[in-house]
Amino acid sequence: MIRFYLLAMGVFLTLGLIPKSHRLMNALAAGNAFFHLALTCAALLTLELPVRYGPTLYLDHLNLYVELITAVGFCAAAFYAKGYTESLMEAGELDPKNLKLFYLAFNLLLVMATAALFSDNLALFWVFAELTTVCAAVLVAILSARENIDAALKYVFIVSGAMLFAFLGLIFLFTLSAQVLGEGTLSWTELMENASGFSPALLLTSFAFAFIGFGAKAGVAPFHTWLPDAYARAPSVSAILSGLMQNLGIYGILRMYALLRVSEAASQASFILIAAGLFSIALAAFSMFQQRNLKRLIAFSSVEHMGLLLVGIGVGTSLALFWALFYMLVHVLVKEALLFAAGILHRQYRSNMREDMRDVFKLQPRAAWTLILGSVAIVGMPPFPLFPAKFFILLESAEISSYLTLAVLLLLILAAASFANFLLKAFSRVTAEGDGSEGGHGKETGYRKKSLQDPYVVRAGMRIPTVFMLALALLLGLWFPEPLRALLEAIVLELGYV
Amino acid sequence: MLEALAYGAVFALVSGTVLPLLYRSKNARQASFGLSLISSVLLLGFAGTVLYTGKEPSFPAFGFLPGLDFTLAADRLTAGFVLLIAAVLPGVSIYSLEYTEHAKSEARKALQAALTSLFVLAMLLVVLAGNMVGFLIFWEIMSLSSLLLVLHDYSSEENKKAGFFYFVMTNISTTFLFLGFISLYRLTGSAEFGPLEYPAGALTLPFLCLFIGFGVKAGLVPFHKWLPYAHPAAPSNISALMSGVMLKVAIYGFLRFLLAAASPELWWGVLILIAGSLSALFGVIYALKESDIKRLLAYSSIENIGIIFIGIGLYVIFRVEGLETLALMSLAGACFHAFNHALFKSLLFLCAGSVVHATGTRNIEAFGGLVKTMPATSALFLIGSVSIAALPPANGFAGELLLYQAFFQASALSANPLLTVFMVIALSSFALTGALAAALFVKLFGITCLALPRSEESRLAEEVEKPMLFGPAVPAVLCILTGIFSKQILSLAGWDIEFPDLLLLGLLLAFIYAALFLAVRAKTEIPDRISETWGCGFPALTPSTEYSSAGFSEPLVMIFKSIYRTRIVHRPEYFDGQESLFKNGHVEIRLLRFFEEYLYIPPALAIDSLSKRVAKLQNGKLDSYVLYAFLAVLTLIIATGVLV
Amino acid sequence: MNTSFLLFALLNPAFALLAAPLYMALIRKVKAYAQGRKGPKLFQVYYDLRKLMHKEAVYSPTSSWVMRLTPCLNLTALLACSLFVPLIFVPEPAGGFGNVIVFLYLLALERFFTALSGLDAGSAFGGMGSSRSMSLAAVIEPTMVVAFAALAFVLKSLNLHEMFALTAGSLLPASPTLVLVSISLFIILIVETGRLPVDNPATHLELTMINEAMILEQTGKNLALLELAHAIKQLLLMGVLINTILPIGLSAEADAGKIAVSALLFLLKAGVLAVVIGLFESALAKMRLFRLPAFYMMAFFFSALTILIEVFA
Amino acid sequence: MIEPLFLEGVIKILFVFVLISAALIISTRSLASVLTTYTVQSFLLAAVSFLLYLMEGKSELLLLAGLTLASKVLLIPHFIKRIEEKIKISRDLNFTYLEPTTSLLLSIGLILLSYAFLSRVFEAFALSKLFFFGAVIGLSLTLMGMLVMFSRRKVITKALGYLSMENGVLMFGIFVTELPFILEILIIIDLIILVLLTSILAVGLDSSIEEYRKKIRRLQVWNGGEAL
Repeated sequence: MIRFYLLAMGVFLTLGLIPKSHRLMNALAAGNAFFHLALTCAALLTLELPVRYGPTLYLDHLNLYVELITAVGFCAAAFYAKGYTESLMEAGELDPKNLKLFYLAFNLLLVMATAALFSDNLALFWVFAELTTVCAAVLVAILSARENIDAALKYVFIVSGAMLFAFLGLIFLFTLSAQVLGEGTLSWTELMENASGFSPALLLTSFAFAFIGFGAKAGVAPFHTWLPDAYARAPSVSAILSGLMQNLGIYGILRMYALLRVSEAASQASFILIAAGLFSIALAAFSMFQQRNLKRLIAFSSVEHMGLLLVGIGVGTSLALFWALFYMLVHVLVKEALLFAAGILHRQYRSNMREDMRDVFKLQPRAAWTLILGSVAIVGMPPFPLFPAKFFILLESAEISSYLTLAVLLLLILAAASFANFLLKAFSRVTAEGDGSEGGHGKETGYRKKSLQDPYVVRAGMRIPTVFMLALALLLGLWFPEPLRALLEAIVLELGYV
Repeated sequence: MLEALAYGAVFALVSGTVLPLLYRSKNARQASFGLSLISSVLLLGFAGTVLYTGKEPSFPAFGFLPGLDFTLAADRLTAGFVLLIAAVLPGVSIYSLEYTEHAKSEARKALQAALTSLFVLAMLLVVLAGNMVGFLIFWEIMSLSSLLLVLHDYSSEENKKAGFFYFVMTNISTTFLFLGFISLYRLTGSAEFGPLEYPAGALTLPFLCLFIGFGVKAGLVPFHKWLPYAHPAAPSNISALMSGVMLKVAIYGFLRFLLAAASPELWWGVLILIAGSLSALFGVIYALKESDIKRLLAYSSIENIGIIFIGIGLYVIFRVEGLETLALMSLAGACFHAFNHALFKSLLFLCAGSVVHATGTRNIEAFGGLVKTMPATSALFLIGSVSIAALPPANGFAGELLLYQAFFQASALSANPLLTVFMVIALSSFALTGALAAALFVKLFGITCLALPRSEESRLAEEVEKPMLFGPAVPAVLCILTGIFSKQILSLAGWDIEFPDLLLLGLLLAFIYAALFLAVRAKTEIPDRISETWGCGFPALTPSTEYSSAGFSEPLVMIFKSIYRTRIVHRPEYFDGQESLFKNGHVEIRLLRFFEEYLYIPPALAIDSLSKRVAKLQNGKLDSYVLYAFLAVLTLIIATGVLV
Repeated sequence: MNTSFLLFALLNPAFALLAAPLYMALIRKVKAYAQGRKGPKLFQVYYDLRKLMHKEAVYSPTSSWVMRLTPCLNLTALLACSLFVPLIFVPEPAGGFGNVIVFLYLLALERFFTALSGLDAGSAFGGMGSSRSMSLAAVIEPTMVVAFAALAFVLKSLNLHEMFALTAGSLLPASPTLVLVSISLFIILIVETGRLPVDNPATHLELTMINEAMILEQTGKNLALLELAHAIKQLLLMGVLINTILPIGLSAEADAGKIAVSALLFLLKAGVLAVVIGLFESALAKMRLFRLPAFYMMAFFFSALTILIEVFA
Repeated sequence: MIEPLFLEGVIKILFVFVLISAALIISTRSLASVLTTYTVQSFLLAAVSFLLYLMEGKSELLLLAGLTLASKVLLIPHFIKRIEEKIKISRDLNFTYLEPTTSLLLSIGLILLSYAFLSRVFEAFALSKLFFFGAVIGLSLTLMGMLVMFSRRKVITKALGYLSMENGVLMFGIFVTELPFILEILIIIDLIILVLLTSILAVGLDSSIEEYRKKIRRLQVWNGGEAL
């Protein structure tokens, strides 16, 4: 079945190469994203899950949920992409010849991610995940400036290198299943059914190796290093898309952990996850503290959140898992809003550095407030929904140890302080009215006065998704939809948590 | 009916938040503050009824999060603190009608008005929240909205620092609340604030966490440093709310926990009492040396929070020792003082706001003579000063009187001699605090309002507009009324405590004063004369010969010189990196900021340098990144090998 | 409110008002004798007050209503205070009068406004006086509170009337420890009334002045009111000390004869105490301002010791 | 049928050669020789696979040998060779973190680690001593490939390091279990795409640096403040 899907999408993409106008290309990308979104929603609403089509295509709540998140992210990104790429082209940063490649990679990335999510086979998942890396790397390198290429290479080398270890893990798993079942398999479902019979030692080993690969994909420290560079160097859209791929890694880890949860190695796996999570949070928090680059700041915050997710998964209770899943969704919403706003500021100032930002409230008030509210959301303050998610994950983590909770909380203070520090310093620079001279900070940054005066005109296509994502996040914070709850509970049940 | 009052108040505040954001006009802002006024009336009705009848309203639960409903709840404790909000709110609202209009731009005016309503709303809902998660949510919104208000003038360097500091401290507070609530949740299995019938040992962790968490927010020494930074930065009406209400919300949270704990331990009380005494003492001692009017008031808030915590500490000690009457008296004292402090501190902050507005400076040394240029504000200021200096029959005295009574009767603790000795020490520090506070407010009022103006700004100061007078007049009247009717109020609130009738005393004082005044007047044969008095040989009295604020506190500074340690700071600059060619130098003698330099800055510096080191890891080189990955892989392999 | 208290409320303030200046004069007289002078007549104080009452009040143009408010307010506070300390007989307590904390804080009220009026005229002397007075008051406050707490502790009540009802009539202090408290009370008396070695009421020198500096700007009737208030304060504190250490003859009943005896006896005892104070003052030199805290510490020590002994023994 | 013991002996000899090739990749300075070494290594792998086929007679192994030969011995080296010609760099002289000698010593450590680790978790599952040893070689080859990735400067060398890692994975796969053949194909395709991508990017990065500088200046994205 996956083959059919790939075939169909292949045809679609080939067709997508025909149009010449940007509008049409963008519409196709948006259409593609909407198509996936609609399909996912339809599947969630109509199908009796889990469903299996053919030997490889497998739909259950978890992969549909992750697909839903991905598709939502892609939809918003597709909207945003038009204005953003146009502005890139106007500035001469993006070669119009590369536009086609951009949209090709854009669409392909979604297709690959979908294929990875819905394949029942771990190895297929692995392969498609690798291919998403390739597509995302192309997107990162699209400006073909040295920095972008550098960032793309880092992405490829680190993630793919780590993914090779994940493959080692898969080989172990295959051996295990061969030993128990007589014939090897890498199907999630079959593995889940038989995991209890597997040798805990080898299962743990395979988990550890798989964790290296999926962790790198998810941006878990110390495999996170590609992330800040990709975020800071790549255009915002690409950053968003590679950020979306982090969920793929988390998805893999979730599945692997679910396998282990029934075996005796569960506690060791938890230990690995929590240690890695804590390490990620700590590293990210400390890296954020003196961060002067907005996108790097956001990138490290992603690392931090991945760390928190790992803690949530590693705690291993159904409540923690429930909220960790919810966390994934909200994190994507808020992170996108932040990156969108950061992209707008980048267009305004042609820089991500906080020294270069001044008069933000005058030039880009909407983006500024989006960033402020987004930061409030991302540091886990109410009324945004990361707050209850954080609360319940930490609540469950206290079962492991109160010190763990305390450590996480203290590190989260640091992360929050970093955002506050950045925003305070970036947004408080005001040019005194009247004198346009080099008063105060103007001189040291060498920032030219001319472009300061005229605000960058934000296209509606860029503004709407920014506000929409934040508004959606806020809505989720105020009202928890019943279907979402049912969905998350179904996932928790499916993963074998009682 | 009761519920409708609460909902009405919440609704009014919500619309007060939304309105100025939707319509950027003066009318919208006025309407917003008008709505605050309305909500305060509704709350008054609500809290009064609950307090008087003891009837607890029942609010329906809203399905909010999976497995967690959102409810409001109110018992007498809640009602007491709702009453506090309702008492402070009218004055602040009226004051803000005019004060907010002084903000720099339309956008900021609108934002200030909206955030003020939001801030009040959040505080109200923290108090009314029926479970811990709701409490935390509104707690965070409260912190956030106040943070944005503190940052209203975000471009000034000082305010930025203040805002950042406030943000970090408030986060630390929330962190410990988180941990405290989480450990309670784990213990009880629910988010409710139910009775905690556990042995005290099980409650140690929650107690410590909540003590620190609420202590930070309330401004307890040594977590107090954010107050003197945040208050000067915040607009004065917000300072009034923050100091008057927000700190009390922290007290409320702490009391909620303590009252729920079925068996507190003695060391809890001792710890609280020690922290309270230290706060009170250090707060007032630092305030004496301060010359920034709002910072001085902030330190004074620390002192008063200390006094409230002394009351709470006494409550716990007496409760553990089984002295119910005394425990009740201490608790009543703490609550009553919290209420009173809300009134007089908001009064003082509002007056300070007027003074700062009229003179354009916060420096006390630049004031003087305001009693002539701003007579009404000065009169209100005097009422505030008298109240906070705990002079009878104003309300500040009533609260402290309860605590003194409890202290004096600590003889009943004779079973535990060491504890009694401890109480004596605490009592003397409490007394010292009270007297120092009186000295402090003699200084503040005397230097600010009396004698000759010490600066041109002060000489030219003009009385502020009407709303800025009527605003503080509300708490001023309440200060006197709650003082005089303290006995009646306490009995209305259901506390049956042996307490002198200040109404009688007040009437007596008024009577004697009137009689004396009339008698003297009748005897006066020669009318009063206004003339130069002997100026110690100086030809004319000039501001420079007047006693200054620093001069006034000098004797106390000498007496407490072990606390006011100074530090000499050298800041040399060199031409070269080897520091051999001296270029420029800066030497400064300043007060040793003990808590800052030994408690706050070292960890901050450590984090800073650590973060710099960590940031270097992300050096942009692929080689390093692969190396990290490689090392991580090796670690994981070894770890797995060990774990298996 | 009972008749006993009503009677007390009429008699006690009147007694205080009338008798207070006498002891100011007496102490002055004793000091004069000690210095080999004759000193003014005992009733000179009354004449002075009367003279002042008839004089006009002169205000500095700098001063404000605070200065005009203070004199009456101070006397009001002290007259109210006189309801708290039984001088001639101990009434049945009523309406919270006699509460020791209220008593202390009424004294604080008086101090607060005196200090403010000192600052009001803007002269350097007034500011200096206020500053010193408030500072020293702050330092003596713990001693005062602990001393009174010790009193309350030993006599098992918060109410001065109840306390002295316990001691009334006995020859000796109710408990030997009260002797220790008395030493503190004596020091408090010295400090609060601004006597040597703390303050020198007789001079107008910058080095020595505290209380006098604050009221330097006050004239005429206002000065008279303040002087009177000061005298009453001294008498009341003397009353507390006397009732503590030598309660003999103090009547606990509102009986005319007994009250008379009690009043006479009090006049006598107070006279003795005034002589002691005068001699004490004569024997000591003015202390440096910053050595005073050590002096106060002694009083604190005695009071704290009282409580310790009561607790441990 | 050839004597299995003899085959085992040959395979063991090949193991040694594989390790030597890995060591050469770590330490050789000339890009051309690194590429040759990689080709040889891949060939050795194909040979091992073929010998195993002779031993066990599973047709997948034969196919695998063929596939390896086609892709890794012919296609990829050819491609990289062209890239190398294009970027006109023939040497990769610089090492970061580790000099060749240290790297070699560390490699021995890695082999020991792999052995110790696998003996703890895997030995019981291996079919025979030979298979266990093959897995050890596979894992250490992977780790050594990673070592190349961070100790060599040029992107092309790094790519070869990655390829050598992949060889390790393949070897591991051969000896630990038999994967479905389709997977092997997919992985190789993935590998080829990755190599293509990185090489193209490497061209951008390693070659005409000056041109990029110009471009960057024009775009004003060069920011002095940012750590590169």
